[in-house]
Amino acid sequence: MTIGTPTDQPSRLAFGGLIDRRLPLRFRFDDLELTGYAGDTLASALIANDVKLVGRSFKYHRPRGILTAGSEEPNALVELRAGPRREPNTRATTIELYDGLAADSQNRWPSLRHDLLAVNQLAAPFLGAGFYYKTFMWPAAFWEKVYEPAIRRAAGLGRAATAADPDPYEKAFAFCDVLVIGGGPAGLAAALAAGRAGARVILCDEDFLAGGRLNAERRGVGDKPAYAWAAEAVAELAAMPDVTLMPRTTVYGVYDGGTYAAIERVGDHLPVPAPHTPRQRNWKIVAKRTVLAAGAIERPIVFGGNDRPGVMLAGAVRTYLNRFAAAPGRRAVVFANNDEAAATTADLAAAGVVVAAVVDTRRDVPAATREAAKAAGALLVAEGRIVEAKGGRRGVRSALIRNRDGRDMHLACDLIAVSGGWSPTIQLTSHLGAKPMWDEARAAQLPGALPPGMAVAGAAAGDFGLGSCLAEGHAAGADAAEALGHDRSSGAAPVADDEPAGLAPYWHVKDSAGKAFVDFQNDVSVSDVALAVRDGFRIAEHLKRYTTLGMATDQGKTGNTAGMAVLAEATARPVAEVGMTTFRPPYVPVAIGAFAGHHRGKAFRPTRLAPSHAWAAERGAVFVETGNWLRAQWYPEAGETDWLESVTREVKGTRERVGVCDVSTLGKIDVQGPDAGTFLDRVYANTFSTLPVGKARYGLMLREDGFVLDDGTTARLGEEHYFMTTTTANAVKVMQHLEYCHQVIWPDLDVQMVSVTEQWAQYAIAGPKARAVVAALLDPSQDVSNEAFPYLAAGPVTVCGGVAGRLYRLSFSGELAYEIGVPARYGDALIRAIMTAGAPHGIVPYGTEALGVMRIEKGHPAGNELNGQTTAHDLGFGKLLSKKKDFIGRFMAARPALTDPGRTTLVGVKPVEPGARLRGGAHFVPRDATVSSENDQGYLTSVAFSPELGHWIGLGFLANGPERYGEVIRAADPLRSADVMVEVCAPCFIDPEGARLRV
Amino acid sequence: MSNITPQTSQNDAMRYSALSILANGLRGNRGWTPAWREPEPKAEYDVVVVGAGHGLATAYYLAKEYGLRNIAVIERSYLGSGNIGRNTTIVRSNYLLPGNVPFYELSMKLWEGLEQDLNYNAMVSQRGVINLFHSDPQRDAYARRGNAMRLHGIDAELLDVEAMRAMAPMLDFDNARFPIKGGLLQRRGGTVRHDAVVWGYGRAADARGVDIVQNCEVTGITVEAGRAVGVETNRGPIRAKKVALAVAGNSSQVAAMAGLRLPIETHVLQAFVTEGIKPFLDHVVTFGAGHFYVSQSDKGGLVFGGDLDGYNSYAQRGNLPVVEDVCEGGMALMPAIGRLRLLRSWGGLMDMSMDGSPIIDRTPVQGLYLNAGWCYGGFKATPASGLCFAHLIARDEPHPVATAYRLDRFASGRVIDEKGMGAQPNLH
Amino acid sequence: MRIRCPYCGERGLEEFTYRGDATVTRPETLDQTAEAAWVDYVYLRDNPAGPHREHWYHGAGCHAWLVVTRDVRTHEILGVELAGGPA
Amino acid sequence: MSETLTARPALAGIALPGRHGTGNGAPGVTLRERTDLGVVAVMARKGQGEALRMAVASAYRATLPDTARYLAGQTVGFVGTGPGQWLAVSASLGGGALAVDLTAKLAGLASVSDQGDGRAVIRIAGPRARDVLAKGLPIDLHPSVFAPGSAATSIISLMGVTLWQVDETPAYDLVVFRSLAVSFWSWLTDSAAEYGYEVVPATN
Ligand SMILES: Cc1cc2nc3c(=O)[nH]c(=O)nc-3n(C[C@H](O)[C@H](O)[C@H](O)COP(=O)(O)OP(=O)(O)OC[C@H]3O[C@@H](n4cnc5c(N)ncnc54)[C@H](O)[C@@H]3O)c2cc1C
Ligand SMILES: NC(=O)c1ccc[n+]([C@@H]2O[C@H](COP(=O)([O-])OP(=O)(O)OC[C@H]3O[C@@H](n4cnc5c(N)ncnc54)[C@H](O)[C@@H]3O)[C@@H](O)[C@H]2O)c1
Ligand SMILES: Cc1cc2nc3c(=O)[nH]c(=O)nc-3n(C[C@H](O)[C@H](O)[C@H](O)COP(=O)(O)O)c2cc1C
Ligand SMILES: [Zn+2]
Repeated sequence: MTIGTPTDQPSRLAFGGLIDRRLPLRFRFDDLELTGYAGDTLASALIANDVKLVGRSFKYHRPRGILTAGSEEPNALVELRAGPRREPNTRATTIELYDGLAADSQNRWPSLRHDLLAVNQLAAPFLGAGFYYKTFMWPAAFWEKVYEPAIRRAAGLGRAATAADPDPYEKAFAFCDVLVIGGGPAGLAAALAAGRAGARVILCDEDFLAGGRLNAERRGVGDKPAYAWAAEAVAELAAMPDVTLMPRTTVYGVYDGGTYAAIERVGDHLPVPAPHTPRQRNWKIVAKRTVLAAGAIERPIVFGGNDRPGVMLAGAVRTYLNRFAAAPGRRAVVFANNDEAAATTADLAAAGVVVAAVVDTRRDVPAATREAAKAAGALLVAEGRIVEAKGGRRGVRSALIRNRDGRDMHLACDLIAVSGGWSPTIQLTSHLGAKPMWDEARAAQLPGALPPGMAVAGAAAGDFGLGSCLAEGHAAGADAAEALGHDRSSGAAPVADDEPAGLAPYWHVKDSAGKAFVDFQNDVSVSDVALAVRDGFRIAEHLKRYTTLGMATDQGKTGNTAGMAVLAEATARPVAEVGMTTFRPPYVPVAIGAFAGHHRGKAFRPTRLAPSHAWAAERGAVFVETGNWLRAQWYPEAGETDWLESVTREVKGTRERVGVCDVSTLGKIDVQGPDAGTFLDRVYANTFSTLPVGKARYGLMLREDGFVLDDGTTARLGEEHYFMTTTTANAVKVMQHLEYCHQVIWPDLDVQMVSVTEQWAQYAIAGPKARAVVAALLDPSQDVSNEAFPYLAAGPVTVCGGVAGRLYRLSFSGELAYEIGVPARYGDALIRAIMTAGAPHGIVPYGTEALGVMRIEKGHPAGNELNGQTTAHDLGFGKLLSKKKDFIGRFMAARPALTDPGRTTLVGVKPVEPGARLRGGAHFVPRDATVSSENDQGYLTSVAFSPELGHWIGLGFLANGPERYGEVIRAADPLRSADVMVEVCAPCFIDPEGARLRV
Repeated sequence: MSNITPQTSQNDAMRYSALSILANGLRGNRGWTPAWREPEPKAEYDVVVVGAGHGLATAYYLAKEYGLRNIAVIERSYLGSGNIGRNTTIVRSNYLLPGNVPFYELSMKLWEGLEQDLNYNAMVSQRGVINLFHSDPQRDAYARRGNAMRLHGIDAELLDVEAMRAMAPMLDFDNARFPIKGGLLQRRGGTVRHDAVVWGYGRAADARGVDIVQNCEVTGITVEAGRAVGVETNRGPIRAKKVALAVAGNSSQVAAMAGLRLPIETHVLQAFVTEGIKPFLDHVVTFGAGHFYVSQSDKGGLVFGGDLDGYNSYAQRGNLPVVEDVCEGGMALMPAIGRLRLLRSWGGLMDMSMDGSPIIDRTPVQGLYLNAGWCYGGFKATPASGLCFAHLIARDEPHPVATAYRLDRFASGRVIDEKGMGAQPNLH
Repeated sequence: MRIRCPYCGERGLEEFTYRGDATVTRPETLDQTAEAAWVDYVYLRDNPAGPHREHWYHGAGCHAWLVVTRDVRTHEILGVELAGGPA
Repeated sequence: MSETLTARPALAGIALPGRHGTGNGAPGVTLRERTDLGVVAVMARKGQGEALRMAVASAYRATLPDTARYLAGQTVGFVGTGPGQWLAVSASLGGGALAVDLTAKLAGLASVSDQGDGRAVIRIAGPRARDVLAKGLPIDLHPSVFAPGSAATSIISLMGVTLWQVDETPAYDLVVFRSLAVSFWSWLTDSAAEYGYEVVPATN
């Protein structure tokens, strides 16, 4: 093969590879306009175009090239796309090329080639591990103002977008018998075996092309080229009805109960996602069995200048040559401690790349390597090492090689293909907490205890031969299917030879010249490890944190093993004893948008719409979020400019004539059964079993610790039927609490309960004209006179021509008031009917603000007062606590601390200056005392402008409150510089006798 | 504590400074010595502090402020392996209730002088902590809190939505399900580099003669005649005149060794970091309509977290529902982070107390002291917790700012329940 | 985490709400002598590091309160029953 | 007032009939609001399980399922929603009629509570119905585990749902809370758009 026929892709091989030369794709990298082919990644296309410098490192801004061909890439990170779609830190090695792709280099200024911060390299001796912990302490104020901003600007790699991500994301669930993670030889064999046995199989591979190393090596399976066998296996799997192939899908996390998280890149290979499809889909896969066949990640040998562009992992070199038909160099040196050297040399030579030398760290270089070197015309350096990769910004220009006698030779080259062996991809085996185990023979961490249901096969299990990967994968797939009750009729395992995989551990070249990097992205060098050890950071986890080894976007996939080995050496311990830092999800970084899925923007949380919503929207109501509900806050009328104006009008209209408010959002619970009364007696502090049918009563619920949980009115609709209401905010909590009380504490009670919040559209009709309006709505011959239907009456009615509804004579506003309920489907019609019936009486609709004003005027506690910190005593409800029966919270509520008269209790306040405005959250301080914590005697919870009184009023909690009516105190509000002198009074401001309710 | 002044570490040779870095750098960085020793545990100490989080600060102040000399900190794993090394680094004193406010403010003040005190750059970054509110009642609740702070002489500002927009333009002001209406800002709040706090206290305590014993697990508490006289460990017994527990997440387990039952459950809290990016967010921001809070680390990652997983756990890892919930909050707050990638997630064991507030107290066993129940908020407390616990141990009476953190408050009902959730630890 | 609800079958964590220790029982007496028992019930927990009997609510499913036995070190579920016993 | 109130479907003005989403050929699913169904919660009284079962059998020729299943009767079907709890559903007894009927026939044996207005029912049918639901429903709908008659109560996109499979099309009836119907619809149509969907006018 020859390099470089198409002039625009000088390093593209003329033949071969799994790219489609008929489909050229244009793309841009910085200021270079380039062409690649379908089937390329950005990395392979850059290689084909001879682009070597692709990024800058984190700390020293050193020039970096492409190291790998997979998601483990630490160096070749780019900003992909632009504007709100800009994706920083995207690995060029995983970006599927598409027409029009645009990528920019990052972490450099002003340009990739001329990066001024590269001067950091000069200061490297002073910027070693943990240097910032030792300095920048003086003067103290300089940290935020000077040092920190400088450090932050220099660090941080790419730039995030600044506008909302325009692409959609989805979440999805999947279930299977056998989940196969990885579609290399082991995974394909596993999926085939399980699928043929009839199991439901999901096969995920993060690559867009299944096959793993089969696509990267010139090998065979059976009588076919390996890549062709892979394609056939995929075709066979695709034809099985219960097998799901998920390409472009990385399994990134293992969670409890056989739950696997996987990210599918649905539209990332397109300029923008197709219409109606997400950019990415975040899968939760529940699997009965799992076969982890994630392969292995090659690791470099650490030597001087090993981070220069042009130093590439040998396996990646073969991937670029064989799969992408792109030559990463013209003149190569191969450097390895294992048998990979042979195939790498042979593949390079076959592609027309000159192999200047094969440097093998081992004393006994096996025949295969010798022969490959010989065939390639390469110098073989046994027991040799590369002491330094020399070169410049644009990459390696030569290798300084030292042989076993210490003699140096300088060989020109633009590519160093390096292999330090392989680390099985075992991250997922550790996500539930198991520690990996060091295997001396393979010089690698192998899986320790496995997550329940998981088996590991192929290179991930430390079996590096192709033949055994296939066999093991097949067996794992068949075993999994069999364990789930399928018969083992999986056919024969595919066969192939095991390639030689001999290795002698060799981690770093001790006599390296120049900086030798262990962690490329975070610029952690061997000398940093040494310094950390000197500073006392000898435990693996300490080394990691002190040097940031393995903390970069690649999480140490290529560097960690060598890092641990270097640490072991520096502390004279075996690698096994040093151990390994903890693997944590996600296996590859995952877009935050994908975790959010549909739940963003307005869909962040579902919105609950009240029955009158459409009508209120038509009227131009202003809505407010109350929990997940959207409620009308007020209904502005033409000419009104200020919310207070609208609200005041609504309150006045209600108090003077009549108003209507949608109160359907209150929690409503049907409590039924022979023991319903007994049950309510136990969950409410006051008594309900004595409530007559056709009546309602205010009820107070405590938590078992004696503090107030919730309040509401409960009506008795029948001997065995109560209708409970809760506050809007606590509806779900109360339902859960009741079910707990019933099922756990008193299972012997014959009581049933169900939420009917949604069933009933309920409107409060309040004001002196309320009766007339209600009477007009009810079908004839239903008497709503005060005598027939007095305050707190409750019962069924028929409304507007036969609709079965309910009527309650309840009042939150303090006026003559009713709540009328109809089945929710009639809610829209009923509000319109109420408006029509009320028109002659001047009815006004009122929203939550006016509702709030009126309840404050009446001194009714609501959310701000029922804040979970208050007791019945604080609210003035001490009398409600029944002494005759046990109820939830009774015992603990009686503790002295909860009834201490010194506690703050509910009071009303009004400003001494009638024009003064009150603000919630002010604290009460005695009139002439200094505003300080020693004098803090309580706080203002709720405030309102009372149209009837013509001034602001407030509710609050004040120490010894009831004894202090008439006293003037300060509502101190230093936060808003708005102290107000207020007079303490009873919390009920209007009609304290309740005369209006009872008319 | 007013008399905390910068103090030269005993080990002057190893004083850290720009100069020492320069000098060492020129000499090939060969002159550095370990930040702390690795001593074998002695047979007996005056005080054995168990747990190397708050325990390190406790030992440091015992030595520095209370003049004790014969102290060990016993840690079952590596220094900083507990929550002190896995939290989201937020420090603030924007508390509401009188039991808490002065304590956390003392801590804030100690942070402000910490680096000079310890001669260690812990990157105390007072970049401002903002709690967003999204409704009028929430605004009132924050106003109540802000005023409580101001009454205690603590800085607090109530920002309206325009001020918020100016400070943090990347937040969603235009298409939010729960619109941002403003925020409570404490400018002195911010972040402190978690690991540096461990190492700084460790180094400074060591310099004052404290023995720091790593990889040493306490397996029993020796009680003789109703008095704690030492601990059993996997490296043998250690006698002690006083035993002090600061073993967050394991408090129930270790206290049970002395027959005690605590008002505590152990829960998991997860945290997350994204890939590094250029400066994006200058403050610490807490979303008020969901569980999400975030800051940007000096390395560039957005460090964020949210709610507890919600079930008892000693597994130090969590599950997906919370990851999703937190990221939903993140997207709701900052829709530009959709394409930023979550790099790593982890968990810590939260010592969740029944009212969400800590315990620093003597126990019914004489000579046994307890520091526990820090929930998800004890990192910011590290200096004050150490100081107050040291005070309690040395003087046998509570430090004046920590008098509310008593064990008997649960029985009496004088709970310190900032959230009003009652005796339900996973809701605090 | 997946909990096998006796009624609904195996379901994911997102359907459940946690409450806590299921071994505590509500004292039957309101007598002042029972104070310690009440404090125990409301506030004190064994908080074991191992198998834990605990209450979960299948709020997004059948609304049953469950007693789940779970190893809190590994999250392995050892057993699930309806708290109220068979209906 | 004597003019009767007109019922408003939960998705009035929201579910717009027609072909939406990807493509214009045969839709991946069809969606339809079912406004014809009576839906009533039935909860057994303590110790009355057997008697209730018999009463249901004689009144409705229906069997009360012990598990989460939908079992059709002559005019009324029952869906198991929890221990001792069912939703009775009926296409012929709409409005409040079903609740009235059940209350009368099951007196003393069960507590009955109308839910017909509290819920919106949506029928999803078509070859991609499973794929659409997989985007939110954490339940395995593979035909080997979930078949016609299978039912479940679960959560979709943070919203509670009870569903059962109607036939092998496959078609499913989804019962959601009325106040959430619009949010649910937004999730549903977002999820279905990829496969193309057709909204069929509400049945009544
Ligand atoms: C994800 C996360 C985010 C957080 N975010 C914040 C935040 O932003 N701000 C904030 O203020 N707080 C935060 N916190 C809380 C804070 O980290 C903790 O409250 C605080 O660190 C607790 O300190 P500690 O010393 O009590 O515990 P730890 O630091 O956990 O120390 C306890 C030590 O005791 C050791 N130990 C336990 N048992 C034994 C034994 N038997 N023998 C010997 N040693 C033992 C442990 O190994 C551990 O090292 C967060 C916590 C987490 C997990
Ligand atoms: N000679 C040697 O020393 C040596 C060493 C290692 C590997 N190999 C060769 O490599 C091959 C190993 O086969 P294999 O099947 O074990 O591995 P493989 O590397 O061929 O395939 C692994 C596949 O898993 C995918 N993957 C990894 N993590 C994933 C995740 N979390 N989610 C989804 N997909 C993921 C990868 O994209 C890849 O396609 C064999 O051909 C073997 O001969 C040889
Ligand atoms: C404030 C903070 C920032 C972190 N930043 C990173 C980071 O940039 N990269 C990384 O890999 N981990 C980061 N981590 C997570 C740690 O790697 C580690 O997961 C965490 O300290 C818990 O320890 P463990 O995972 O070893 O149990 C960070 C942790 C914290 C507390
Ligand atoms: Zn269930």
